[in-house]
Amino acid sequence: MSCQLAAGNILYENPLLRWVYDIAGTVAPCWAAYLAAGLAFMLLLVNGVLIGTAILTWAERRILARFANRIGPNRWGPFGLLQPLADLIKLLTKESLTPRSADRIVFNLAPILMLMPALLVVAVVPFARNIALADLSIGVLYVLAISSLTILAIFMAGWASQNRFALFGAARGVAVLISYEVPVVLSLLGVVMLAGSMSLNDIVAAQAVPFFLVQPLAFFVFFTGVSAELNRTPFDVAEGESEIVAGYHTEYSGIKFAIMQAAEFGGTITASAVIVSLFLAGWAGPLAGYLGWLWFLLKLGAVLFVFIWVRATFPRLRTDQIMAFSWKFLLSLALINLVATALEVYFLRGDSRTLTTVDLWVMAGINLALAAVAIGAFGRLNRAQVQRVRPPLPVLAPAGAPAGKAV
Amino acid sequence: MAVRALTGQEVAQRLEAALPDAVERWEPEVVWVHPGQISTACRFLRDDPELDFRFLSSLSAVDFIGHFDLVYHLTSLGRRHTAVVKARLYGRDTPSLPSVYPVWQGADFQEREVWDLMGVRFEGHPNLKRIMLWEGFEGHPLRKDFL
Amino acid sequence: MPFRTEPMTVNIGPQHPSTHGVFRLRVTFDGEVITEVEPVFGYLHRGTEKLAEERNYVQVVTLTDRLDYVSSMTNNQAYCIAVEKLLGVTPPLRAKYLRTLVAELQRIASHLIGVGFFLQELGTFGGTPLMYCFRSRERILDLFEMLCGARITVSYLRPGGVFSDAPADFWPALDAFMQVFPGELAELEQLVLENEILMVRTRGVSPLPLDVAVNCSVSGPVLRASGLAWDWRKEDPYDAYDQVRFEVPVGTNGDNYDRLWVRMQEVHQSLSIVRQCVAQIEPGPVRLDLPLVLRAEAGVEAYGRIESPRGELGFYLVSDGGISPYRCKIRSPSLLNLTVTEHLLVGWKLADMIVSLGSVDINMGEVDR
Amino acid sequence: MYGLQMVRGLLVTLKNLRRKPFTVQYPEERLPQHPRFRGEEFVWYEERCTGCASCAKYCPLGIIKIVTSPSGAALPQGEKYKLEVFDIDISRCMFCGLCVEACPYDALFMGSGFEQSRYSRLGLVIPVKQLREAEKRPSTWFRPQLEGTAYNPHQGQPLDWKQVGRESWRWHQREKAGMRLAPDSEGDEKSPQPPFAKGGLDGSSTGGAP
Repeated sequence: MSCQLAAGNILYENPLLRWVYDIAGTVAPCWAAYLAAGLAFMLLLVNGVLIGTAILTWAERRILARFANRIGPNRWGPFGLLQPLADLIKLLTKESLTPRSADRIVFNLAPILMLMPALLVVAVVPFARNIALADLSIGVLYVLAISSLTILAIFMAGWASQNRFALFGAARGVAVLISYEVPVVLSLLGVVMLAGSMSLNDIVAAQAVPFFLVQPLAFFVFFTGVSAELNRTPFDVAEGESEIVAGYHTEYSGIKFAIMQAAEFGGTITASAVIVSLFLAGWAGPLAGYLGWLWFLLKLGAVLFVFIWVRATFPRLRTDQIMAFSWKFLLSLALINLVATALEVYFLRGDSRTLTTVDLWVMAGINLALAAVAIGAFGRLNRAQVQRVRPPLPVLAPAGAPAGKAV
Repeated sequence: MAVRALTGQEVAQRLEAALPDAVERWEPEVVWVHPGQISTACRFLRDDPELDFRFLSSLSAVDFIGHFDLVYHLTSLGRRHTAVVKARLYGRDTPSLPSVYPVWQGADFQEREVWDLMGVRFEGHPNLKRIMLWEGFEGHPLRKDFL
Repeated sequence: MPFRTEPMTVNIGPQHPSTHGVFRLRVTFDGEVITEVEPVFGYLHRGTEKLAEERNYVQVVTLTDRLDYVSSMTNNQAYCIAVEKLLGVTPPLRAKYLRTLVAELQRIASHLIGVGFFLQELGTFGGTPLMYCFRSRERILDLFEMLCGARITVSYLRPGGVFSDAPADFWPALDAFMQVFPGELAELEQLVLENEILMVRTRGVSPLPLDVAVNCSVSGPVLRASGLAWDWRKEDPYDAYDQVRFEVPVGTNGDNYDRLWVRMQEVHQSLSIVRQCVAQIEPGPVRLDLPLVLRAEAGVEAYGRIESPRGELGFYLVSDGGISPYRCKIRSPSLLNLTVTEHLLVGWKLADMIVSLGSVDINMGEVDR
Repeated sequence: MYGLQMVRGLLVTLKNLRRKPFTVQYPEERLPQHPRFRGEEFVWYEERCTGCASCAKYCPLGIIKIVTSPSGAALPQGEKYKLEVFDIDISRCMFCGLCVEACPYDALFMGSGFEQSRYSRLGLVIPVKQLREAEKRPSTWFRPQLEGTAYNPHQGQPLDWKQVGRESWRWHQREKAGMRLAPDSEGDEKSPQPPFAKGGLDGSSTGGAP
């Protein structure tokens, strides 16, 4: 017995899934084979993200350490590669505490709810040509909707802990996340307009010119917004380890803490994957038919590196400054980008109803200039506060005497 | 330009002209002030344009068994001179004198410290409680009879 | 429509990542805005003043190491100057130069710690600037180990000089440090000093008016950041400070940025002083021939003060003719700089609170003594 | 402005990414120690020690315990007591080196170790037996005569008691002859510039550790 798939089906397009489907189809009914193929891919994805999380925790610590002139974890395994395993074992064997005054159900539910979005979003990300769990026609919307669920988890964690630092963290986290949803959504509208579709697969396919060139403002806004939503430096006020101890996960320990950390790093990976798909042309590259996954991973690594680099360099902003940055600066940029893109698409597309590569390059030129002007103009708003204060004092050098007179 | 240490005589004469009954006596480097008058004397020392002691460097107490000496090291940042003012308190049970907190807020923690460790009360200090030790600690450790 | 919120009291500390030791602030928040603040300390109280009454004059030097444990040299210096005033002796010239030199190295090390933790509190995770600061500080501590066999609790100074002359290989090592350090300092400044995020976080935040600062007995870089060039090294030169030339950096607004800026500039000036000391130092004895167990006349008292990295550090010693001080009062700049906590913090946000506290650069070892 | 300084900051960190780490892996790699390093495992030369207890009296913490025999009997000055106990409780030691400074006969030296961690505090008391038997690598802290010979305890050979004194072996001859050592009359020609405090016993008899 062999089951046949329709040509438009995602399973048909995806060689990996079709392979599972074909094998399962020989022994089971078609619906079961369909289910098996889907589950197999889900298993792969979930574990892939979790293993990626483990690798990211190691890589982040190593790279942060090297930025700070340290060595980083290097005791277990070659280059300390087994460190995540050691961390995991340590956290698993620790007692999983629930504070007495905490709201038990909400407290224990929060970590699970937190990990969910990170794993769900990855379903629509195309890793290589035709390799994605689902090619939703509303992919971008799905990503935005699911990733905002994190707000709920953060607030649940902070509220249920009955700890004031956690409450601070939760309140800050919610404020920041809600503020940044707006510019992030608006910035993606330009991308959607260019691609003419909300499906991530179509968006990747539409990127004859990577969209970070065509949409520099949107890329800037989205990247910044995503770092804020992920609570990454310089927007990590919800954790703010120097101020509110550990923010919303102050009271978490043991496996619950591990899940929280996994959710955080997993979220970073997923968000980077989305950035790669939306702005860096996803798996596209030379020999994309065979090496698409490699290109995807390389771009993913590059985005993650930038995240880590920024984290190693910048101090944290204050909550109100973060909100002001979102509402006064990023929102304006996103709106400018939206209007400009709409006009450009309208005029450049002409009668053919499609955008050619030349059109994209023209738009890239216009938008880069626009980005420079816009950032410059809005950057002036903060000028008074960031001006150089005064020149350094003169330093007197001794007249010609060599240092280190041996006496 | 080096800071000059005012002699006790200079300070005492200036102080006596304004507050006749404040000064007890003076030594080459020290002015002794009646403990009851310390707050008014210090206010004068701070506000007088020629003395101008707006900066309280240090406030300490010394336990001489028979009496406590309160020592105020004053500095004038504008006129660049220093002076030492002292007040002698007799009695070990409840020695007390007016607080100079209203004059210099810098006396806040130092007076609390003297109360905590020496057991000298400062009348008029808004928040006179123990600073280094916990409330309920018995005795004042820097006294010579504390073991 | 007025939005009613409920005040919330939070204990920041005694165990908190950014309180510079065991220090507690009882803070009442309205939302994230501070409405009341009360510092509570004493967790590190070791009774140094009482202990000093039980030890002879040289033994107290080891106690002073442990006051402000990130600048032991200047603590030693303040104490030794007080004892020398008490005894009426003056150390030899070479000892004075050595003291000035190590005090300035210590000032650099201490300011690096202050700046590094200040940046850490601003939230540079991974501690990158902090590690850069520690990297440079490590070189200074190596020099201290070469000088006196210890890195933190140095006990290098003695009443009447320093315990021993610098070893022969100290001078080339110091020279190597002076070659390397300016580059590292420039790198640090490039990383932080004009960073836009740092500026919006610190400029205009928690300004300290000069009159409040003076009235609250604030001293050191915090006072200078508020706009008064008051530096005991200039005003009452001790040791060899009358032989060297340097500028006193002064801030204008007394905000967090000014306090950071003043510290960074002081590091430059300290480097300059070290260079001048090395150029001027001459061979000679480094320690007076005093007996091991010192005695001052009965009834004598002395107040020795220096400009420590944190401000005016004074030792008020009273002698009763015995071998140990009858009373040893330590005027600690960290404690008195905390007097302005309320002026600094009320009306600012939780995040600013941590940063402002860091900009005052307290050291709990010195606050609690 | 405009985030340009932030870009400069990013370049600084990027530059440091390529640098060699400044930290070292402690048990495998070690930083060089300097000869004056004040460390654990005090070096004590019984041959030079008279049992005068200057070190015990001068210790700010009172952690040196000395029992001599006949304790109590007044010996002529300069005579050597027989030592029964010479224990150093390094669990409370703060390595200030004042005991070394106080020793008039150059019998006690700081050590150069720092790895004496133990599971119990009792294990941190160095008994006289261990002091006698330990390998003697004295620190040059407050011992200018060792510094004059450029001795490095971390590389050089363990030193014999005859090699470490300010007067070298001649002191031993005088000690044998029952003569008291004059504090700094002789043997100082080898020591370099800095004068050090007189190692007189005059004051320390009244100096007490609490």
